[in-house]
Amino acid sequence: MSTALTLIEVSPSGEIRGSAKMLLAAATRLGTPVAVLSTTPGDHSEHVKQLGDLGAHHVFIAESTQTDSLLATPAVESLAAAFSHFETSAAVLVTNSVEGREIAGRLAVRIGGGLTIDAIDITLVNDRVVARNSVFGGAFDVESSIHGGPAVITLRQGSIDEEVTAHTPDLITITLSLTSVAAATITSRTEAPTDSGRPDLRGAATVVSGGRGVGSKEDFLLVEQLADALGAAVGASRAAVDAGYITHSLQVGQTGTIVSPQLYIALGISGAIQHLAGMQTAKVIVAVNKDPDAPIFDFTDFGIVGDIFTVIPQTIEALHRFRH
Amino acid sequence: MKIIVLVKQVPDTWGERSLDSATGALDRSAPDNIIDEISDRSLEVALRHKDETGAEVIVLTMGPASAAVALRHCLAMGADSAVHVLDDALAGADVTWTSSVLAAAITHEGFDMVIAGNESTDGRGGVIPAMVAEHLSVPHLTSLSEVHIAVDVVNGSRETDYGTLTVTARLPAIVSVTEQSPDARFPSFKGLLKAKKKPLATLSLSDLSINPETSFGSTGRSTITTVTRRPARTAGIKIVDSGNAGVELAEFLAAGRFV
Amino acid sequence: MPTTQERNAREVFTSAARVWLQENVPARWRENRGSLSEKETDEIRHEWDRQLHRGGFAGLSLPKEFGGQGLSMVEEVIFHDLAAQAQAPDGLARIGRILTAPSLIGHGTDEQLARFLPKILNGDEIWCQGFSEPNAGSDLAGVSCRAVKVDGGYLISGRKTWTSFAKMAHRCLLLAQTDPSAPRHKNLTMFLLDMKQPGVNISPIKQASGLTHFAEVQFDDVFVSDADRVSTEGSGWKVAMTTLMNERGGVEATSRYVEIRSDMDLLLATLGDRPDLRKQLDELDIRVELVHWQVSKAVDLELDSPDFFRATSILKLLWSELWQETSILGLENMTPETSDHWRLQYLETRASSIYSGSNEIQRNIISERVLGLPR
Amino acid sequence: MTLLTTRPGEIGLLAAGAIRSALVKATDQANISSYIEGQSPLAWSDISDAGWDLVGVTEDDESATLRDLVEIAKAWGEITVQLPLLTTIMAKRHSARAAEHDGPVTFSIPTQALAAGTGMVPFGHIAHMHMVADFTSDTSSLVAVQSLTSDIFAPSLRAAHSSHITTFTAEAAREISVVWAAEGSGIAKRAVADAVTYAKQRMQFGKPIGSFQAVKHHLSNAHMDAEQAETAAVWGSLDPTNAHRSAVYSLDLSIRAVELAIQVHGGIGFTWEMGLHFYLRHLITLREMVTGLGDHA
Repeated sequence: MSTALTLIEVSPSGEIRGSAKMLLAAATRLGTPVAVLSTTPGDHSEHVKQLGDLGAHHVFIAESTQTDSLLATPAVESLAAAFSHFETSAAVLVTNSVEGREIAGRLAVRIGGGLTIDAIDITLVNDRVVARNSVFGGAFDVESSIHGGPAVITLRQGSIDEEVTAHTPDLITITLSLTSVAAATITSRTEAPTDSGRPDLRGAATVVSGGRGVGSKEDFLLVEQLADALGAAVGASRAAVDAGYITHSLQVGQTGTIVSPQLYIALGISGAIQHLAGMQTAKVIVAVNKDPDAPIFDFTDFGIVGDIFTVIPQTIEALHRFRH
Repeated sequence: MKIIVLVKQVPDTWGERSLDSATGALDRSAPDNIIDEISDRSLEVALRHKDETGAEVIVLTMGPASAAVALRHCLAMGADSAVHVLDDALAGADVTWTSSVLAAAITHEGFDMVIAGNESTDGRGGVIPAMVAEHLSVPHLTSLSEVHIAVDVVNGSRETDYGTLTVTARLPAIVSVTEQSPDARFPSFKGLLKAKKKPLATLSLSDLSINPETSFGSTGRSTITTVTRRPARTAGIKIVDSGNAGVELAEFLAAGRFV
Repeated sequence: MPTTQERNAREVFTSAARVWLQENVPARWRENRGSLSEKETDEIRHEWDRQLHRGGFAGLSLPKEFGGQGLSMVEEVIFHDLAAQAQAPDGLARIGRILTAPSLIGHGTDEQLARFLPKILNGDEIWCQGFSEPNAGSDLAGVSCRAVKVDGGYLISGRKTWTSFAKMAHRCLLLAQTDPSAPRHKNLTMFLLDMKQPGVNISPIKQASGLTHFAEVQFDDVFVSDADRVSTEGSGWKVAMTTLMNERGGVEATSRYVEIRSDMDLLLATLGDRPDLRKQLDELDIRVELVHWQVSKAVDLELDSPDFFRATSILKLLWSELWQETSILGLENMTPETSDHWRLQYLETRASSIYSGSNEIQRNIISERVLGLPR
Repeated sequence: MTLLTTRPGEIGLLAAGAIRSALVKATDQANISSYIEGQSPLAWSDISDAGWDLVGVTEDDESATLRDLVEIAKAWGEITVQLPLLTTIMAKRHSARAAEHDGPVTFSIPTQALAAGTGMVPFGHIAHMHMVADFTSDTSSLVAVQSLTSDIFAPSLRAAHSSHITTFTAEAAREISVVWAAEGSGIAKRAVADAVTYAKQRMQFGKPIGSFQAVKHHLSNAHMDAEQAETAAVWGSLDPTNAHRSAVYSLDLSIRAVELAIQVHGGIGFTWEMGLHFYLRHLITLREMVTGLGDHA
């Protein structure tokens, strides 16, 4: 069986990012899953164990002291090295993020691969990788197959969620030489604040969003409370962002973040087309809104016509009861 | 300094966009085509540098005959000359083809710096600048909200999903800018009259010594196999709160194992 | 945008066409049209096709390599306009020129092009169209005329209706079902059927107006060879679409414009001094001219541009409804001198909102294909 | 009639494109009701600094043709804002004094809605507005608009009534009529596009209403009207003899298209917040003024 490479993202503080689980689960569908780690030299035994638990059969570590100071290129070089090490790789999977897409793009040129961006599902059909994309705000599904070369695919975060069997992986470690590569240098770094302790909006399995109907910045707390009761990420409609209830980085929609969670709960959101475009590939959609004619109700699996300030506290309380 | 700006014409985003179910290509017949706003911003970055230093600004696009209007628009804004890669063989080109053709055209013109938008409003792939950079073996500094260009170096701030980076590279390099970069200037009537006299070159694939069969035959291609209009989501259960809806919601979530 | 050179070329073409028409339109037709027998009428119309070919005016917008003149839709429209002003006859080769030729150029083999196009252009062969069926209505996908595969070809059985020129036609551009089990739009095939064969039975249809422009045609096991199949089996829907897009184009609208213009002139001449009708007449007159400008706007666009389809898709609706309204106004205000004309014209124009794709279907096409509304 | 070309020249295409993209950017696709009664989303200086008010004035043998101006006016109508661009372009095109003036210009037209001796002044309600007193004279100065009352029927036109009435040349009256017809066709096109978007989104009986034939046929008819309104403006720009009557008919068609667009919107269509009535008000006022120009054209 051929291998499927995944690019494991590591935070500057050295932790494996949440996307690793999705990538390795997806790779398992296509071949023998390989975790590729582009990192600075050090002890990686904890990483290796963690990746094995997530289903990796091989862990390929490419080390360089410059990994943290160069933009994207170390990851490209690491994947290219892994690609030539595992001669039969059918696919390379990367998270669909700003950096992930660029790494995938450069790699595709480098190895003569075909590129699919922002896939929401992948399968192997007659030994050929078939990727599914959702375009134009979820109005169309497009399936494409890659032929004539290896498949390089970026996967939308949160789109694949399945358990795979843990392994004790093989370890391959190499040292990269990055002295002559064409790369931009990173001179400083400011990590986005993640002090909420909530999952990232982009990859979250559950998202709770609030809209204009929440009414005020103070009352947005209710949205956060429900999110915390469900271990969910917090999102918002453009109307809520424009009204100043919450920061722009949490806007869900065509001009904000496009999410594809297992569960999406919309509170006080009427459902403008631009918002729907950012969340309608969610598996299950729930909405609570006072207006019985709100367009969002045409898209919900479970809709409640009611006041969020009476309904949601009740829900939170019931959720606590279920837990105990 | 010679700056090449990559521009793109996209459908005006009024109303809904559509895919041709037979070919999977964007159905460009529906709305009017306009220059992508992000292309305008990229050009603005180049023009500001031109205003300061007198750099030469060339706009480059690949697209159907109608894309020439977008180039004229850029010339009216202040670009010095324009290059249009136009070839029937490029209809429906994917990112692999597009990036290698653009790279060939950039090499053909010669450059110190290339500026592009981070992603187009129609494709939203966001990979072309990095792919072109790989073809040209130069660094890419992409998704920049701010750009500073000096004699032989460019630097800027880059927004990512995990925070902000400041990045720098020696020229030649490729830069892509985001929506945060400054608004484009408003084209003027005088500029438009001048634009009519500026050079607009049209290049075919053979002008770039590209033979689609031999040049692209050995690379992987992603081919669309099916396009389906997603069935409109149908409304499921809808209840009116009569005092107990909050509990019903909790039960619904528990039944779906979301708790 | 036309360059100065193109403009000049168009002006040269226009004057050449005007002079040629002046010299070639048969006087007998121009002067005694009302009193000619049916046989004489057909002879003059058939001869007109040959004259057009000799004069270099046949197939104006068809490529030169296929025996056309290699000009554009603009010249095609200009020529129609001038021909109507010069009261030229309408040839019998119309179906061959505007339906068969583009279908073959789009989908035919070299051998088919060589065999059929010259005879279409020189007027030797008259074509008819076999699309509509008694039970299919406006829905072409409902065609049930069968083509059963036999050695070397197919046997055609079924019934076609609303067929113009059926009686005199040598060939029929025929849509038949080759695979009843295939999905809609994939079960049809286009054929080039020889009409002068046993098994082809033609019965004229008498219209509400009393005239017989159309016929019903019954096919009983009529043979058509593999060489006379257009493109592959199952591609008939695609081929028919090429054909119909042409039918709805500017050329048809131009010839209709000229007919409606002459009705409008009659209305203005006989009713122009009626103050109570002034507003109505003025509006109709503007609308007649708008048909012409709409065609001009359309043909001036690139044929494959989205605006072209946007502009042409409304033509059929414009002229057919306008023509009905002018004839109603004529009927309501007729005098003993004009009553024969308006009574006939009123009945004749009842059909105009039904043929060439009923106006209801036309509105569905606009809403789905131009505006993108869901089916 | 010889058929030459019905297409605009390069100036028309590029200017329309530039102005359209500036308007799209400035309004950010907001509903007309969110800005039309307040401040214009685009500043007048953005337009005048870039020289677009002079697009109809001949300089170095180059200027927009009337056909080009039709293209510009159409784009302007697609995204209606409350700025006096079209009146200024036309005033500067037909009056040397107006062309020298540094600022927006308008004119005063008698209409059937007003008492004899009173003229409708589009954008006359804007401060420091000047109007052409007499298009037939090269020496007559501009006059500052002394408004009797503001006319609030069409907020997008910021109109005022004035006791001074402009004298028009036949050519100016004709060209202004055609340009307003073109603007009207842009408005109609926009209203139809909005109604189509609405019909695709609005669900009833479990389906978007745009899948029902009754709604489809309304929208096809509205599309035909908008398309023909544009054709009538193009015709008017190329055929002076018929310019005025085609312009009036063009506005009739645009009005009908907007009426249908309102119908398709159902109940929400006639509410103030939906904003469709602003288009209708604008078009009706244009038709009054174009009819008023009929005595000169």
